[in-house]
Amino acid sequence: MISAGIDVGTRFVKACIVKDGEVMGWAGQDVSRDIDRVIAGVYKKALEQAGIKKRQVKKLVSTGYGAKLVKKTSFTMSSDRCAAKGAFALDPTIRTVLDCGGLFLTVTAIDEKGVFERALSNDKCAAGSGKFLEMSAQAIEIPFSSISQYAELSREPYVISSNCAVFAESEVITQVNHGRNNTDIIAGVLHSIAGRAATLFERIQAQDNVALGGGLAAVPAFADRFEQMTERKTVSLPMPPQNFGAFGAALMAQQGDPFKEGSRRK
Amino acid sequence: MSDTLDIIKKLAEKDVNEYITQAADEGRKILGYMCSFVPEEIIHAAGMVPYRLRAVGSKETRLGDTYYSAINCSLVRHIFDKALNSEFAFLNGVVFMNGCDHARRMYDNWRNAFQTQGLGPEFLHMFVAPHTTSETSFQRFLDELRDFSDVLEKHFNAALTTEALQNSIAIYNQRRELLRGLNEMRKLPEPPIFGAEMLAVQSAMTSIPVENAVDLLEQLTIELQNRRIDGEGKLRIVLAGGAMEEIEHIQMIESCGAIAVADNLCTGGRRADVSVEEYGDPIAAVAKRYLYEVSCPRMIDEFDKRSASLEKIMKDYRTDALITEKLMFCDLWGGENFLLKQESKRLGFPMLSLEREMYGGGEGQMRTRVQAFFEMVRNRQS
Amino acid sequence: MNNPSTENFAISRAALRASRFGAMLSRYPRALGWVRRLMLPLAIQDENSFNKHFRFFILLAGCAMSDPKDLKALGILSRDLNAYMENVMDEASDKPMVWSEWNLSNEILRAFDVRQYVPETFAIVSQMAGSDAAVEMIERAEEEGMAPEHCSAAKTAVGALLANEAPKPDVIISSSHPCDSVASSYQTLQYMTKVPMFVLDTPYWDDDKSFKHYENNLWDLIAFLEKHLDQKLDWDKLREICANVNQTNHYLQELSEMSRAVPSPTSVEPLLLSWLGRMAAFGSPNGMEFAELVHANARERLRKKRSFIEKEKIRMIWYDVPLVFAPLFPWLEKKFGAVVVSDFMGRIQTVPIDTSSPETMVRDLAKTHLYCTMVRHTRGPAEFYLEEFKKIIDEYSGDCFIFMGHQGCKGGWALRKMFRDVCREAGLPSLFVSSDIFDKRHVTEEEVKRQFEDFFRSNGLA
Amino acid sequence: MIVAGCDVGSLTAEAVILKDSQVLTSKIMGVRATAEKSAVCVMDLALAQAGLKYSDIDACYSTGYGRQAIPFSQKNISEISCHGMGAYWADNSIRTIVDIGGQDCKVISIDENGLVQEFIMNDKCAAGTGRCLEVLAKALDVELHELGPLSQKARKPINLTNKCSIFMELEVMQHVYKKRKARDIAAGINNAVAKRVASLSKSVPLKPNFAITGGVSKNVGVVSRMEKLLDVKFTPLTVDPQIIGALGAAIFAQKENGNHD
Repeated sequence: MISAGIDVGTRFVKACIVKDGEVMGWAGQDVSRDIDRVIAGVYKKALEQAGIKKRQVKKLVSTGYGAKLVKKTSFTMSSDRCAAKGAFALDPTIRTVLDCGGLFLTVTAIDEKGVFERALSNDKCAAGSGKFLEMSAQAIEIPFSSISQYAELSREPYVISSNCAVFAESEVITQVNHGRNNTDIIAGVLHSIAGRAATLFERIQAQDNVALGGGLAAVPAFADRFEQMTERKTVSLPMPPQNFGAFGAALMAQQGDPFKEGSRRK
Repeated sequence: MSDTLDIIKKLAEKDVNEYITQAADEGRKILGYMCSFVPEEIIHAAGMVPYRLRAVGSKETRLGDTYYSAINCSLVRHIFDKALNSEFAFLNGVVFMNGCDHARRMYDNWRNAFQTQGLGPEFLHMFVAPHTTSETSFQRFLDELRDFSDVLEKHFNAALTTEALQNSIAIYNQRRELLRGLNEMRKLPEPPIFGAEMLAVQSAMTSIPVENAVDLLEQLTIELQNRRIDGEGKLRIVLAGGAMEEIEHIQMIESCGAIAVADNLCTGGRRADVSVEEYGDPIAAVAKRYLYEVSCPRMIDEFDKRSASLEKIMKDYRTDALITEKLMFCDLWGGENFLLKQESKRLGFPMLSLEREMYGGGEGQMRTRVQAFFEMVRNRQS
Repeated sequence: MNNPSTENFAISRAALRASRFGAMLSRYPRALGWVRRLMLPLAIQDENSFNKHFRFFILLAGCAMSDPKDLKALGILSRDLNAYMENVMDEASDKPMVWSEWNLSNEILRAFDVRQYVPETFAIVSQMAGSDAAVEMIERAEEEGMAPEHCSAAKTAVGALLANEAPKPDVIISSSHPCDSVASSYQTLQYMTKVPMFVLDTPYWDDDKSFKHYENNLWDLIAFLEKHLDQKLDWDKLREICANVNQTNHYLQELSEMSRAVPSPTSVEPLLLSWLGRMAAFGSPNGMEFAELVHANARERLRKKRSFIEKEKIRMIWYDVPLVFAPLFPWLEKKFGAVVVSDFMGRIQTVPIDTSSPETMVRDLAKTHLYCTMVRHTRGPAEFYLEEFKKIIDEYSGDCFIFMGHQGCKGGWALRKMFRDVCREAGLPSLFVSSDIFDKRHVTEEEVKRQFEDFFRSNGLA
Repeated sequence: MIVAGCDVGSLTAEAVILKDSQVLTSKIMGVRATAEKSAVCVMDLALAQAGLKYSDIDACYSTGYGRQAIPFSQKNISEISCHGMGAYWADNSIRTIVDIGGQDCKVISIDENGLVQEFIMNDKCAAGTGRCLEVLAKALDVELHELGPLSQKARKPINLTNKCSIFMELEVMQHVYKKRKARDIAAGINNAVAKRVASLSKSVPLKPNFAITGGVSKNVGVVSRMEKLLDVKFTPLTVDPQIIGALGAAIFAQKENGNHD
């Protein structure tokens, strides 16, 4: 059976086509004003990559912040659950998935059967999100793709603990004016975001093994710092971490009625 | 150059110091506490060393945040983070207080961490102080002090005699007298000490045994006799607010062209120089001092008194302006700021409110505000 | 800024008009029930200029209550509510005006010949006016320099004073519970009004000494009132009020216990309304009748094994109630069949008052005050919350726990981990939403709904 | 006498050179890696344009975020004082200045000599700043400078309720997704920012005449909304609002160093 998953996040739209649990194709793109076109475009690209026609897709499931924007879905599913599903399918030893997205950090605990146990999100504050990293990198003129290289050069990370992402940004600028290296600043920003992720991790009392998902997880320096802080190894999975959500959604679609699984009601 | 001042400044920069380690080595128990209403004399009379918990040295609140949320005060988050990092392992007990909602919940959280993670120490006590100054409250407070003494006696197997309490009161009064002496000197046109340094002194004094504090303060008093800060062209300001530990923050304020000559900070000089009466029933004397003299915004029926006392400070120390310092999410100082602002309009003194997170940076914005404020004060004066 | 309205009580008057209209409608409960049912699907949609009025109507017509009998009870309650508002606005009256804090149940005040105003409830009153007045008042207070971190109820109280929506007080009664926000905002209210204020000191523990201390405080309060109002407390009247309170509490307590049944014959709404009644109708004959009626209705449903909502699927236990998102309850009901079976705000747990002598009355009033909702939990150690919470989990067969955290409640947020631990041990899924009871600016309705939907989905509840 | 002022902000750096109370030249450029570099660079440009050398300048004062790091300045003055003085110099009837910059906004009340008497600066939240507008404009997918004209055409402005600018962005996106008209969203954004600044102004005595400076003053939507909310009219300034800070610094340099003529 061929199914598709579309993950409409706060920063990116991702689509994934799956056939009997195997990925056939996937695509991703920035969100923009014309979200419908972005979604359609991403979906089309994924289909092209998979080399199949739209009508061959039996079921489509959407997830993420804007899950409802996807038309003709079989059902929508929360992103924490999809990310967990995706990660577990790739590696059944996974018990915890930390999804580090554009604005939200979510950690999900699953049991040995891959059944969802519980999930937690960060406090309503953007200072611990991918958005904050993006804004800071912009402020000190580091391209997002080379954040890790810069961060590795830092000897003395400057840790920013401000609660407000925009104010934190002006703190970044102040530090630049004080002659602080941009390497130290970006390392500090990574440190503070990793700190927030680690707090969540602590809160859910995470079990091994751990997988990181989401756009932030694609920044190696972030993953390193997170590992250092929590003194745990994260498992690297054979798929770009941004894609877990869409992949998980596609798997959910294959499974059929999703609500039976893990239901607590008798 | 003052050697003692340097020693004291070093003490303020760290949480564990040789005096505390020495006291512990001599077998004295160290009891941590959280708030200015906790009577140090009673702890001392039970043969222990009261030690005020500070956030100093804390870089982040990662572990603290597993308990507290982002709308809780950064001071308690830092302190609890340190606790969870076993940085307060040298304590034999902690006394919490219903000072504010953030701080009093640490009693709950610490107990939880004790049960679930084995976070020491075992002795965790909630000390309750009333929010009003009525006779009824006084009687209740008196009772609470007696209960507190009993608890200490029982748990630590100590004998808390009237005589011991009188002695403790005497030595704490000695410390207060010395602080009073320093404060007198700060009234001079050329004070001997910067506000930032004075904050260090005051912070350090709550982190060492009182006997050492008295010794150090005596030396400091002598050394400061000949020390003068050129006050020429500098504004004299008074600081008011809740917990304040960041010496660099006050240095920043003073570097904008001012000397902080007085303060009403929770962890600074707030009524730190008001003595306990040395006659009559010592417990009642302690109760009087703590209930009526530690005027903090948590006391609901005392704003007029607080305002009058601030006005008196401003007059006695001939200050030009008031800066209030508030930590984010502090309801009590949020309200107090509002009231003081009204008072500043009524009485005509310039006032600036600063808000910050503990060790939270933001110096750039803060400096602009302070500098502009000082420029404004000068404009108004000329 | 917009010119402040010069007319006093503009919002309160609008609220009163609306409330009278609601009371009028509830005379035809059956018809109202039908209209409500037909209009509900519109009201649970997002707020826009078009359906704002629908939602307002639904709110007036009893929020999520659909049984005509319950709507009739609401009509009875609204009589006292209207009287309360009329009294507040009666500037010609020569009776002294007493402001008394939200959480203080006010039997003692009623035994004096006074008018009474509860500053924080302005937020609820303004909601009844069908406007965003609460947010306006909050903004007003913040512009004036009030701390944004204060509880939004406290900010509304100050805003109402600034906007000439509050009557001029002669005396103020406050206390040190439930939080710092109250302790701080009453200093502000007193400063702005410059009238004598009495503050009750709330004890931390639940022991004899604590109760005695609070009892002494009540005696002080009586002395204070007698002195400043130049009246004597009417003990006979107090006895009568206490007797009514006992009855009312008995009904409401049983009502909150009835939710243990599956399906639940009642929900949080009647209890919340009783809470509104606390300000206007506590110890009054109408208040008692209301309690009696909602109790009887629920018992009837219990007997017939009928549920309060149409199809009960999810049983929720709530921490705090988002009053600003009142249409959330009908939405949860319609979309997920979710019903609130227990919550910390509406739950009544108290002791009967022994009316045999003034001494016994004051002694037991002290206890009832300290057992009053919110006060019971917030003033002391975490156990005050958690022990009750564990009991609720054991008894109410809840499917999930919703911590609708409120920005003013720092003490509650500081206990989040422990709440979560309890949930985990009990295997109860929990959702923590950061919101505010009166301030829509904190989080949008859409966002809250999204979180609910995700949560129910993730946990296989929907 | 020749004096100069240099303003190194978070996004741009400006230099102004005055000769005998007349603006000789002014320069604006984007900031460089450090405040020092920005200052030197912009001053070099200004000097080159005026055909002067550093030694020709009798006094130079600095202001802005980077004010402490500027090597050639004799004194640094807060941007609040400088904005007050600069606006006053441009029009001496001005008594209240609303400055909405990139990272902060401030309302300044000045006396009849252009000196600050009272001021307020946002410290609770960054919503209500240029940066916030920038983020929201990006979410709406329009250029920052288009936001003003676009909002003027709005018929039913949306209501942005969120307090935090980052979450406001999500709110904007939601409206975009719901196919609300860009002009209505733009108006909603401008209104939200204007409202934030207006409520800030409440704590400062608002005395006429009023001026608005800073980058956001170029956004007609915010400005007209502010005028409505505060019930005031802003006096247009003859000087480029972006150089007001540097201008103010130069005037202070002149006042404090010139022979009192």
